[in-house]
Amino acid sequence: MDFDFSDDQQQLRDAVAKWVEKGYGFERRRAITAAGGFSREAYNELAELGLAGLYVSEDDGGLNMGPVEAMVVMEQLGRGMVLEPLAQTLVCSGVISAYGNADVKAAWLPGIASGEKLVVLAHQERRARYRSDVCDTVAKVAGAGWTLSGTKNVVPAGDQADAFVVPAMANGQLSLFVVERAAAGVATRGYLTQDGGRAADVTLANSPATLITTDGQTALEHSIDIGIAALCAEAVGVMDQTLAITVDYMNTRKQFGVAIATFQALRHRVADMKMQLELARSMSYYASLKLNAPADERRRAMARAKYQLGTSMRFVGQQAVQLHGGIGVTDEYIVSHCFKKLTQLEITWGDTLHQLGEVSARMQDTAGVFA
Amino acid sequence: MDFDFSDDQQQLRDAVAKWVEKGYGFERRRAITAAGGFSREAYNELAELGLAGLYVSEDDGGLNMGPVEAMVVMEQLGRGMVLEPLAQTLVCSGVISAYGNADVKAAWLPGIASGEKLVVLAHQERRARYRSDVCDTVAKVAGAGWTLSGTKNVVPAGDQADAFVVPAMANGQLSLFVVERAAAGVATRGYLTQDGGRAADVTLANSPATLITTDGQTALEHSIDIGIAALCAEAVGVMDQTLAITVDYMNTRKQFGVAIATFQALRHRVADMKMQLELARSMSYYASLKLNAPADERRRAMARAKYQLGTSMRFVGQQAVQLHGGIGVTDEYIVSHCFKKLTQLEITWGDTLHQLGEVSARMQDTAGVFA
Amino acid sequence: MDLAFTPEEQAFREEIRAWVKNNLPADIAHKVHNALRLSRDDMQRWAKILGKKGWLGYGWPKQFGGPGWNAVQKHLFEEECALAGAPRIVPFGPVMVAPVIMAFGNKEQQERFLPGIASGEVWWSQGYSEPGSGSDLASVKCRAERQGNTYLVNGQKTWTTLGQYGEWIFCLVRTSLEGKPQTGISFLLIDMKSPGVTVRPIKLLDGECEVNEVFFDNVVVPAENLIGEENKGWTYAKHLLSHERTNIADVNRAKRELERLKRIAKTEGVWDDTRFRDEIAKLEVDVVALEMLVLRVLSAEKSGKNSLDIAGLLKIKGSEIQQRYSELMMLAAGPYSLPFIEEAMEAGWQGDFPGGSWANAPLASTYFNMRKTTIYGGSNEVQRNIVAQTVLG
Amino acid sequence: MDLAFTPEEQAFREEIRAWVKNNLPADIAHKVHNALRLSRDDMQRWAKILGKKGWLGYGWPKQFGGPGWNAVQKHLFEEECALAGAPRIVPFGPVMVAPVIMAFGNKEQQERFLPGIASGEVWWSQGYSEPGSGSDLASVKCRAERQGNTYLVNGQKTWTTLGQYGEWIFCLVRTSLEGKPQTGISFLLIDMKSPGVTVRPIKLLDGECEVNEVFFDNVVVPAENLIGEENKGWTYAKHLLSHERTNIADVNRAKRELERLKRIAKTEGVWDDTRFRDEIAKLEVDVVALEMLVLRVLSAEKSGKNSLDIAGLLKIKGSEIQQRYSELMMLAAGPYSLPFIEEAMEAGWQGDFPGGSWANAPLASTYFNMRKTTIYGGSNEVQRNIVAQTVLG
Repeated sequence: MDFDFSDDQQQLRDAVAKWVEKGYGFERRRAITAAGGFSREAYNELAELGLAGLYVSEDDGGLNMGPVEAMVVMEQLGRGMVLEPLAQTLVCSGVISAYGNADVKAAWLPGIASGEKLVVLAHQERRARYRSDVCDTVAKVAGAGWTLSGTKNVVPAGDQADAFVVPAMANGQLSLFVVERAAAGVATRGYLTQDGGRAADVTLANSPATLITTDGQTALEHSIDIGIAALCAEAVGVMDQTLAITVDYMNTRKQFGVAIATFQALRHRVADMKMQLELARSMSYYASLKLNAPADERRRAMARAKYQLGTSMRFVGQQAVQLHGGIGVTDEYIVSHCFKKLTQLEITWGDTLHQLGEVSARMQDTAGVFA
Repeated sequence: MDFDFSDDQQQLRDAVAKWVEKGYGFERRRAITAAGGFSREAYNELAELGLAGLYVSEDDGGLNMGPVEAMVVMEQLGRGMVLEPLAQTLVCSGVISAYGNADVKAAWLPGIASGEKLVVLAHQERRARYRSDVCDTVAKVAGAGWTLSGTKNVVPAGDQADAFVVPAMANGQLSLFVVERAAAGVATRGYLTQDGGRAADVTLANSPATLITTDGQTALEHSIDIGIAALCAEAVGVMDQTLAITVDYMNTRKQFGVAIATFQALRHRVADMKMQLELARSMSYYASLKLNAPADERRRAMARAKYQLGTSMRFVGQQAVQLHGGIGVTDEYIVSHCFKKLTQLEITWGDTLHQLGEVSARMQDTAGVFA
Repeated sequence: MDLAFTPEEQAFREEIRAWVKNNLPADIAHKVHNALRLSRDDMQRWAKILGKKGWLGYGWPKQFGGPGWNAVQKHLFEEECALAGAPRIVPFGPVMVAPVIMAFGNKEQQERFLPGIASGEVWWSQGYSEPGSGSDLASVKCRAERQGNTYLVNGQKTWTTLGQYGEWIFCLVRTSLEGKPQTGISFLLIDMKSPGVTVRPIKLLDGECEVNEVFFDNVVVPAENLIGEENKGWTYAKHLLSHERTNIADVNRAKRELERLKRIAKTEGVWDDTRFRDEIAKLEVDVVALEMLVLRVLSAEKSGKNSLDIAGLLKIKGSEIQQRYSELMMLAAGPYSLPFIEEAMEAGWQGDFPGGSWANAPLASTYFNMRKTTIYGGSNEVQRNIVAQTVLG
Repeated sequence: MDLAFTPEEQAFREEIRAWVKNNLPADIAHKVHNALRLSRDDMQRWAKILGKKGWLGYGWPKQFGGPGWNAVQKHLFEEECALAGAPRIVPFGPVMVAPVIMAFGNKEQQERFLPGIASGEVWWSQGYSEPGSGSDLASVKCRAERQGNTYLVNGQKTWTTLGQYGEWIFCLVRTSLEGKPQTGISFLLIDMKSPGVTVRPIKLLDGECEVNEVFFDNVVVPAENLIGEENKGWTYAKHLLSHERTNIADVNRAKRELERLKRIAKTEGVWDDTRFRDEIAKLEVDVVALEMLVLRVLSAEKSGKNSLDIAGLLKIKGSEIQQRYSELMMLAAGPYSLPFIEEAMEAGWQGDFPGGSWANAPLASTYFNMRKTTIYGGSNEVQRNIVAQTVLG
């Protein structure tokens, strides 16, 4: 039991932190949103740091790192509220590494690691809400391969990505495929998202696809769990930054002749924000450290972690705005962007009520970090 | 739309308030608890004020008053945390008046109104929790009458009452009966309750019973709703008193050289208590004013009211203790008794989660005070 | 004690309901029912319809051309308008400045300004807040120097709601630096077309421009535009703020939005989900409890017997409810609330919103926007200070 | 970074587990697992068993006869004891006064007092709080006047937990009225059998007597019982309070009680009720999050690298969790938590509790009792002050 970071991990953190601080300021972020919510240039800079290959083996040109390193990276990206979806890269490289055959790996992992290929998960369907086992997209055998037909919504950077990991029903069984954006029958319609990033609806009409695995339910749940662990770390970064901004503001802003940081009712609110942040950070550690556990244990842990993170994010985001007062609801000042980011993160991969249901369904007689 | 009290209602309130203040002080209450949690003498004093006949027609010796008068009375009894279960008298006289035939009314209502007969509802069964439609007590035809067999738990003043209103299954249908405590086969085992009052388990073994109605489900739900409306008013009285005691204490008690009423975090807590009290008072009005509405509308209103009251009681009770600090958890000081009373009231007639379920099940497209 | 409205009140309600049904433009109601963007024209169109009927100043006494309604009648009018999907009346003219002009303005001012307010012709704005003033309203810095028959105004106001449409603005200005901050404030009416007035919209977190900064650079204002006495403006402003206004709770809108939440929950498939439905049920109880609280205040106002000093509670609970229903609407749509497609918030947009339900387009934006409700109009923290003061002393 | 305990730590845990299993009396564990009343004998029996093994002072360094465990080992010991149903170690001797005697007592005092503490023979009490002192500990009034080789003690202590069983008491006493309140306080050990010491139990809201008032009426205390220097007692007391004690979170007990809550929920038929079950699920997340917070602190203590100044958070969250599980247990039983039958809280009671489940007998009492947890040990309001100070300055 040891929560200290290794020297390598600290170096990784420092490298990412430096890029965020020097390379991804509020103004650049604002410009990226104004230009559509995604910058391939910024994504390539992440790839140049090696981050796109974090979960890719060294043979395929990656760093072959684990969930703790991913956590370290995502927390720093959270601090900068980076719009480019590195978490999606972790999810897709993770799932291809774990479930793809040699051909699929060879076809995709080197390109992902280099940043040349951006691959994202396209799983959201209208009828599913947050359920991973509801899928109306259909896969049909076509010669030696497959074709897919269906619609996926709110796919991160969906009209910018090079390919999608797509769940579809093949012979009645949920399976996972790769579909290239340039493939026949693929249409995308992109839009901004509430956090200033980008997503798209992706329509597939008999689009050629490569099978990753027919054990799609297992693989999709695993994908989502990789996403949740990454999101937890990202959220801690956002919250850490949000609290720091709020503390600065409270020590500067005066009302009735004194800094608002002197009002006890507001001080207690800050204590509660700190509580939520530290509980969240604890559960982010927990999520990353459980990501390689057996599926049942992993699923239970991710649901618990996301429940805590969702609770924390909502409280920290709302209170940060409230403590800022009027300026907290302006577009000009950064805290409203923190709040919107936290809101979107809470909804991503299933909101807090959904996670509560997952926790409830998975309760056992005993409970604890190790049970 | 008018929430002013009539002169008669104000006189009634003043009479009860006077009795509580002069006749039912903290020391007398404590002595009653020490002696078992129920005083027939005190109950008779309530009857002398006419209160036992509040819902009884004038022909039967009662006051023939309505829910608003009951509310006025119960609120004052709440202020004194009176242990004797007048609410039970309201419930039983109300249900006998509404559903009993002339013989049943003549047999019981005059005695209830005079105080000579204390009749309480014996409905709680082990398998039922808060459901009114689960009943294992069985009624059998015996000559011209009926006999009942079964066990009822936590019956208020169950070993002190003269008779019980008892739900039982008669030919597969929930029906309501009167059973005298002195009847054959009736056994009681009494005990204190958490609020310092008294209850008992009541066992019936082929005990002779008089039928009130075979439409027992309707009558039992109505009984419970009479009880809820009375309880809401009682709870407002307790909370009003609890807040006043807390405010007094905060303006007296010093820490770090100043009255604790000066600390902003505690002041905001008091503001929140006031909020809960006023929401509760509003919903107590609502409950009493809806008690004579059609059954569906009445049931929906009572669930809403009890949900609000439960929420308010828990918050006010817990915070009153917290704001008192150490002295708040002693038996000696009154506030802990307020807290225990509020706790018991929250559980009585179904706790807050249960009421939430009732509200949820009864939601319609539109909602409001009149819908 | 009686919960039901009197037959007269009920008849009054029916009359309002019928009139609103016949006179509220359907396109406007559609926007309100779906939180779509309202234009200046939408708002003013409805104001003029009300003005023509004599109901824009629905709280005005008869002597100034108002209907002379009591508190209950005003409430019923507000409720029928809200439930039918009417836009909220922009309050700065008829609800805020008009009562001050009636109470403290002279006859000339009353004759000059009230007709344009009553008809909905003239758009008024409010100039109270300044940068840094926040909850500390008396810290007014915007300067008005008397120079003969005029005032020379220099300074800045901010958070001026819908100020981009404003034609006139009523301002608290500093006319004296002596004494306590409150004593040197005056109440001045300023024509926003005057040279030196600049309005800069502030973009809010939902992307909309609802509030503005208003700059005054050597703006010359005729002294006849001063309301009441110089340096007494604080008194007039307080008079305005202290009006017992149950409408602050906005419970009628909450009832309408609760209905909308249920519609959205059904469309999104969470109406039958125990967990989500419970959250709606809790909100339903909140709304009913708030409505009872409002009715209690109205009854007290009507009878004059038991005044209830609980405006702070109405503001706190009302704003929390607004935030909550907007939050639940967004959560009902879940991932389908995440697309931010500005044009989809215009009525009649022909695009296909992700997932197919254009009703989801404004949900997140509304949720974001509603964070303001616990901040403005005296933050909820200030309201709790006030409530605590009444309870604890 | 690694979540798993090391093989050595795991082996240590197994050793503790096996020993506790073999040595914890079953009758005591039964009481603890069901919140039945523990007698003085129960508590002391277990203390002596631990003492014999050398583990009563489980936090002590080897030089004073302790096991010399690190933070993780101490945690594992606490966890295994808690999960097995051991009573909490009464902390006043081994956890509270002993470290002060070790750090600031002289050799004679160490030799005289520590053995009786380590063995569990001598029952110690704490004399800090006074009537009216509350969170303001430095306001000590209990007077100790030096008279030759003795102190004459007059005054009162209160909230003395289990003081009715106490043989010795360590007290903060006022030895000087000069300077700041903190500067005139001394740390004195007093034999409770001394003439003039009176203990009066305080009945609490659950009917139990857990705390006491202790009166000192011209009590003569040998000066050799003074720890360290006169007027330096505040420093010693602070040393004691500032010890990073993760045990304050009581997360191990929370895990045991969460299991019990689930058992009760099953018996009472609410385990399969979505609404009630959700409340348990929320608590489960709370417990896991608190455990992770505790483990983070332990890891920081073990490595000495990143000290975590979050004792306040542990206290706040831990106490809220204790209150919540006791609340949910009571609510699970619902109406069957309402009978107050004192004798049913004794193990082996032969009566028939209403509804048939004697396990329900102590539920409401425990809920009532747990209200203390957010008040004592520095109220949660004081803890929030402290946390805010670290964050905001």
